[in-house]
Amino acid sequence: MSQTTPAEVAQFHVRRTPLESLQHFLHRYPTMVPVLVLIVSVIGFGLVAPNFLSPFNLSLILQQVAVVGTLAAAQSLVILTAGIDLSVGAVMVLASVVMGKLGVEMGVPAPLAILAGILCGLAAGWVNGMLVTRLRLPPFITTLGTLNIFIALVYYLSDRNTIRSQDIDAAAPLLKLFGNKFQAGGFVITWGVLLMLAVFAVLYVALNMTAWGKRVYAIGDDTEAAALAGIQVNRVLLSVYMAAGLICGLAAWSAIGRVGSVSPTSFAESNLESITAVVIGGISLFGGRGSITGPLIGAIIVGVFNSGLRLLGVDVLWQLFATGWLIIIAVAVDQWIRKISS
Amino acid sequence: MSQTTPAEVAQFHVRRTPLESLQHFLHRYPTMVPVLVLIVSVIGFGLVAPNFLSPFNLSLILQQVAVVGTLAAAQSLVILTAGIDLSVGAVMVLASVVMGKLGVEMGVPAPLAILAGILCGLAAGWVNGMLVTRLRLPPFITTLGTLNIFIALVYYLSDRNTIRSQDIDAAAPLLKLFGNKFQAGGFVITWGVLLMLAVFAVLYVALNMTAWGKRVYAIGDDTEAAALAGIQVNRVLLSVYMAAGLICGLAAWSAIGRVGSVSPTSFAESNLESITAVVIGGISLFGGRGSITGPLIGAIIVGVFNSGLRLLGVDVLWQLFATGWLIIIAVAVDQWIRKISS
Amino acid sequence: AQEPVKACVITKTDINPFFVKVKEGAEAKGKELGVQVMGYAGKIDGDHETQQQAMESCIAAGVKGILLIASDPKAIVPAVEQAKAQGILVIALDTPLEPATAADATFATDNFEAGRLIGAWAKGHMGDKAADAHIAMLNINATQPSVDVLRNQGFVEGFGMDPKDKSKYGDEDDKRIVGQEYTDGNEEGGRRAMEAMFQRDPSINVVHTINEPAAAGAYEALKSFGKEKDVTIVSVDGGCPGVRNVKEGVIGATSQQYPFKMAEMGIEAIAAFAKDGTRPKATEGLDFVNTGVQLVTDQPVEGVPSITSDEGLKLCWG
Amino acid sequence: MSGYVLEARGLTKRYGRVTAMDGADFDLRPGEILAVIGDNGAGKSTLIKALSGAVQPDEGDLLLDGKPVRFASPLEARQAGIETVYQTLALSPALSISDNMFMGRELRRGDLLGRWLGILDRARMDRIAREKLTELGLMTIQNIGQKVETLSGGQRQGIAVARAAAFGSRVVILDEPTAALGVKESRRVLDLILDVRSRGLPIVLISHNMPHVFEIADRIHIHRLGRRLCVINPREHSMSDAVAYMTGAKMPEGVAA
Amino acid sequence: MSGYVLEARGLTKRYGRVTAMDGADFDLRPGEILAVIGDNGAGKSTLIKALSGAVQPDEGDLLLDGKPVRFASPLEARQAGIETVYQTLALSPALSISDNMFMGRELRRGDLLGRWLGILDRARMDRIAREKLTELGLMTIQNIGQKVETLSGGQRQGIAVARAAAFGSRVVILDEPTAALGVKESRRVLDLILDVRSRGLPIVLISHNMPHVFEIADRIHIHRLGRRLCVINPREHSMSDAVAYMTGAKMPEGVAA
Ligand SMILES: Nc1ncnc2c1ncn2[C@@H]1O[C@H](COP(=O)(O)OP(=O)(O)OP(=O)(O)O)[C@@H](O)[C@H]1O
Ligand SMILES: Nc1ncnc2c1ncn2[C@@H]1O[C@H](COP(=O)(O)OP(=O)(O)OP(=O)(O)O)[C@@H](O)[C@H]1O
Ligand SMILES: [Mg+2]
Ligand SMILES: [Mg+2]
Repeated sequence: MSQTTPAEVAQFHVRRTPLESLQHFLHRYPTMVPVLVLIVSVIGFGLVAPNFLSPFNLSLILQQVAVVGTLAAAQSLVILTAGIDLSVGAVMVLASVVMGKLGVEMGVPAPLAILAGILCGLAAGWVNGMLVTRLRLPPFITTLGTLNIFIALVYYLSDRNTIRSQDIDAAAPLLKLFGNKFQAGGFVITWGVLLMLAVFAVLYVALNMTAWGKRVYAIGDDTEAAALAGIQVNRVLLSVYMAAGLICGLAAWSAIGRVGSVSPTSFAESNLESITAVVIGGISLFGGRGSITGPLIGAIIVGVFNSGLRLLGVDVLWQLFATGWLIIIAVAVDQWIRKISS
Repeated sequence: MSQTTPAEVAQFHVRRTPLESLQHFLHRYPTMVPVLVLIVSVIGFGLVAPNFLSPFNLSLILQQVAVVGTLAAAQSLVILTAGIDLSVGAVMVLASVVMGKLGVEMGVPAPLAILAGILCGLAAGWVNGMLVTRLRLPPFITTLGTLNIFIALVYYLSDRNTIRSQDIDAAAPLLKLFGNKFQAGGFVITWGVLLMLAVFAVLYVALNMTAWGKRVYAIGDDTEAAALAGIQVNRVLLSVYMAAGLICGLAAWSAIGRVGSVSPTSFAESNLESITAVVIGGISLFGGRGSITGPLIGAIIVGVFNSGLRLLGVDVLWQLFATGWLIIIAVAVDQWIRKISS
Repeated sequence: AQEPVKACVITKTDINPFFVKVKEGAEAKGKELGVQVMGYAGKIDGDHETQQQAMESCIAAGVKGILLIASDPKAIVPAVEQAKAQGILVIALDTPLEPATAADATFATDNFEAGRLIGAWAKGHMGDKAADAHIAMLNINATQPSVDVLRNQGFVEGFGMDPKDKSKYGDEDDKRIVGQEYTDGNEEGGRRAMEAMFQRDPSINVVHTINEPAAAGAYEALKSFGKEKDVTIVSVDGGCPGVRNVKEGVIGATSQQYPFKMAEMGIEAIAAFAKDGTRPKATEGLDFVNTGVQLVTDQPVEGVPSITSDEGLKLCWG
Repeated sequence: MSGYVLEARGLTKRYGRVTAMDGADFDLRPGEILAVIGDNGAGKSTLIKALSGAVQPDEGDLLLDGKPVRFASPLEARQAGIETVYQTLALSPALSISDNMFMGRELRRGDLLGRWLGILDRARMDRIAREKLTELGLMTIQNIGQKVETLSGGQRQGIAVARAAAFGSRVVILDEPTAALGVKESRRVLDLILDVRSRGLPIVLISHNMPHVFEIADRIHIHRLGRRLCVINPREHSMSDAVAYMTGAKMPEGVAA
Repeated sequence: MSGYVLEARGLTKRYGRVTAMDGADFDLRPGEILAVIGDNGAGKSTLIKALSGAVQPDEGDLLLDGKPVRFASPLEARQAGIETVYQTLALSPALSISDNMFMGRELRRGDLLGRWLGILDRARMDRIAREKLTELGLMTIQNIGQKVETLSGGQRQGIAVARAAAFGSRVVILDEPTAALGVKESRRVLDLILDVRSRGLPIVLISHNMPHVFEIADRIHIHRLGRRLCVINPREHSMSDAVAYMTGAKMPEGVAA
């Protein structure tokens, strides 16, 4: 009744500066924010960093981003339900250690070893989900706890030993499947990159076109309302944590391909990196808001920054500095866009 | 009108198992939960770990806990406003590096150097607070960003060098003030322990007996309602982050006393440890609920576990494992107690 | 060919002074020889992924050679091979890769020897009392990197105990070893670990520490117990603060390593390689180029070669 | 057979020291409009939550068509055909109107995509949602894809009522459905309630609005101090009687039916 | 001097594509009860938020006692003596009743502890809070230290109204204060409003309850499509007139004052 002034009319009598026009455009298409940040940073680094725009380097960025990007997909699911999963990195390393232990050290056939690793990810997700839904522990605390537990298991199972690339090649080369590459016009794409894209594509369909997706958003938005509206909150939440665990299991397979070996010390920082990708991608930490395409772009943005700064030969100190500001600025831009509606 | 059945009456016609009685007791006095966990774990370790109950060991636990406990006080303030501060550890290290750099390397009089370090903590808190209130960035993201920035500054200022204990003794022994100890009937107490207790005492008064404290709770509880009720949310929030920064500055002074030197690499894990202490202490991560006495007890509980497990000679792996379960169980107990009211 | 020769130096972290000195040494030598040096580091100890990314960026930047202190000497091998396939000279510094032949050359401190030296010194220093020594082993962290294992096992052997499986510690059954603790290689961790050790056995009289910051922390703990006079601390590194601690009696003896030299040799090798393709050769009897290690102590022990702290101070870094 | 659609005996619910329900009885006849009135804090909302599965009573029994039931969640009550509009509405602000209407009972496409992958039939859901809202006449909304958070309080209430009316098959429960509504909208909701009754469905209506209650209720359940005080016939008692019973100023003569 | 206590001219507020206020005027005379009525979504709450500093209008002016003002926050409006009960109540659930009553204007102790350290005078705050609530007669609460989250919707409303009535010095604004209240409590709130007026304070009352509005309002501001349609005198127009204007079924003859 009060929407008698549609935007079309409003645009005639409200003068806008170009900046305001941009703000309104982005407000209407919020998923374009990370895309824009990505474009600006690629162009920026292209101008100043030598070799940055070479197909080789660009495909390298995608390869470098593949594992953390896949983890960011898992993290996004949990964050959409207003949770947070501090354990994604630990679950991934645990799953990859299981794959290596079984497939290389114990001589289990590779497909079985991989399956066991992925199931291990699923089981870890199940544990997180049960703690969150049955004991009603806040996800932050639950996963802070299981993070410690899963790392302990990694140490226990791996005996702190890396399984060497050559040994994997000899015993179970299938573990390195996602490290395989193919050429596409100067670009070198690994299967791990395709896995990441596939995971995001599946999540896109599941979140936007199925009842499950609607329920995930509804729970993140207002859990109590969702429960009163007849959604089985606990079941959906459990499925979300299990899906996240499953994706971590897939990421583990991809990580073996990426690193070439099974390394219990790799990806120690990947948990914070996945969160960074998600927030730069415009998904709200309060749940229920944001598109799943965002974290994919967010992960690539982080990759672009790291690569660009490295090519510029900037000291690690300033890389840290830049990452800090990137996080703050990306989210500040997001807030600035939302401003017109508050 | 409907409270026509006060608890006194209810207790006559409702039979309770001892467990239910305990649940009701703790529900009425929720601050007793961490105290109970503490008592149980002290008794438990006392039974199995040799020397655990010696005054020497008990005072050692307090000494070990003093720095993280002080940080937990800062963290609690922020968490009470429904925020989180991932940068407390980095701010503390930054402040201690400033103290050392000025007081030892540049020959500034010790009191001035210490003041500068504390002001540096305050300034870091101000930066966090401004980003949270002016740019309206979620605290998690803000402090994830500034965490990187502050660490970069630590690298920059310290040049990655430790300042030695002997050099401090020569140039500015005041920096090590909080490492001094005194005896009290077999117990050895450092000034750092007293500082921690003093910080908690001041916060107790400020949070429970002043308008500022009421406002902190109100904002954490429901920010929008607090704003509509006329609270200057931004001003209070800024003051909270600044107070947290100030406490980190004090913790920095205490840390120099504890470690004996100014070490840019120490306390890397102290941020997660402070959060662990806060949640074990029963402060809700959603803000507005919990008593400031909790995190003090929470920090001591973690210290008791670490000390007890070490005395038992358990592998670090199992210490991680135990810490994980401790977090989950402590918060699960908390939830179980709250259960009767939902 | 007007492009300057480019080289990368990749270290474990950017906070440990040892790694910083490697980088500075490389940069200084690079300036001298006209090699442009770019420095990278992992974010925390054990951060393999960032190192792998740095390797790739170095390839993308078209460098001639890479100096690498590997966080995970096994896991980095595929990335090293990728670089070698692009005609890049890869030199492992400080930590040999596994297998060591994966790198074109290795310039390293012999960490086992470093450990052995301080072990032998401690044994000699104690004399007869060595038979009933109470030894605390303060290591780095639960991931047990190879440097940590080598120094630990070297110490064990040097002290005349049986290290059993040399690829890990904690499997020794010599009663003189009270236990193993982790320090994270910093002062706070050193103090905490020492406090725990002391409670397990208040008669500890020898402390092996992974590095000098951990040693300084352990000393603080002992001082607070009033035991600093009764206990001998040994360590590895040879940084200037550590050597000064030797001079002042905080640390009994430390094995000094030479990051500057390591880095300079590395850059020299890359410059030579860029000029005419010559590759460096390993030290006789070792599968790596030993950059040397010397024991620094002011209480020399017969049969264990050492230099004084004053000499050490002239050679120290950081 | 008791002849009641929904029946409750001796429901009790305690919250720590507060007893929100204290042996409350309740019954609903087929096809009737039963109003529930009572003071603030009398426990009406708690009673309704117990009937609709949102709260599990500590004691007491629930009977649906004479058979004992137990609802562990709102979903179970809904599956039994009991549809509820809560005082808090239970809408998800960031989702669209149509998404909210079909929350928890989304329609899938009839083809393989729908059957195998669970792909939703958005077009059909949008169409039905628009029909239902237009039918209700409550809507001044052009865009069914609009987010609920952009609607006014009254508009939101309209969505919630429309949802319950559209999907209720056994009982429809409304907790103060007109509290936030304007005159015209309130009128439409009352008409809608009568409309639902004419379809043979019984309705439970909680309201503080006496004129509304006396206009449409067949029976009035008066709640006081956590339990049912009496049930009166609006044609035999005046509004002021009802208010006097509610507030305890007067005691009803007859015993509760 | 316009003779108005509070005046607004051409207030406009846009939310993205939605225009919630579209050149709204408003005025309030000293000592009067002004009712604001209008359809759901007409923009009443937005108007009230603009008057009380909770929303900053995009365009338009605000005058207090004839002088232009601008409220950047609810606090500034409160400091100017404008006290508001919002539809959402603005209470902090985890704090006690007394804490909520004094939120943002806590009383300090008179002694040194109070003056130097800002220590609160809890006893005095509790006493005053209890007085105010008893005065209001709304309270069935024994314990002033009870947390607000344990109160029923109606009880909470009572607290919010009592707070505004106790502290308002220039204008009291009430957004649907009786929506969630029972008959008895509604009656008390209406009495309270009359009581406040008798103290000389003007009141703005937003309500959908026509009988209440016609009973106590001195003038009725009718809001439609984001702006003031007209102001009518309840003694010169019938309820059905007012409803017809509100809904657009009929246009008022006279021009708005
Ligand atoms: N979750 C809860 N925790 C504690 N007490 C509660 C809770 N829910 C309700 N109560 C208490 O139970 C009593 C009944 O509340 P209820 O909401 O059922 O009343 P009501 O009759 O619906 O009131 P109103 O008309 O104001 O909505 C109140 O005193 C309230 O304080
Ligand atoms: N924060 C907001 N964002 C977007 N639209 C809003 C916002 N707040 C209000 N609106 C829109 O502004 C219009 C006016 O809303 P407002 O709440 O002022 O109406 P109202 O007259 O108070 O209605 P009711 O009687 O139902 O409370 C509505 O169409 C609403 O959808
Ligand atoms: Mg109610
Ligand atoms: Mg409104």
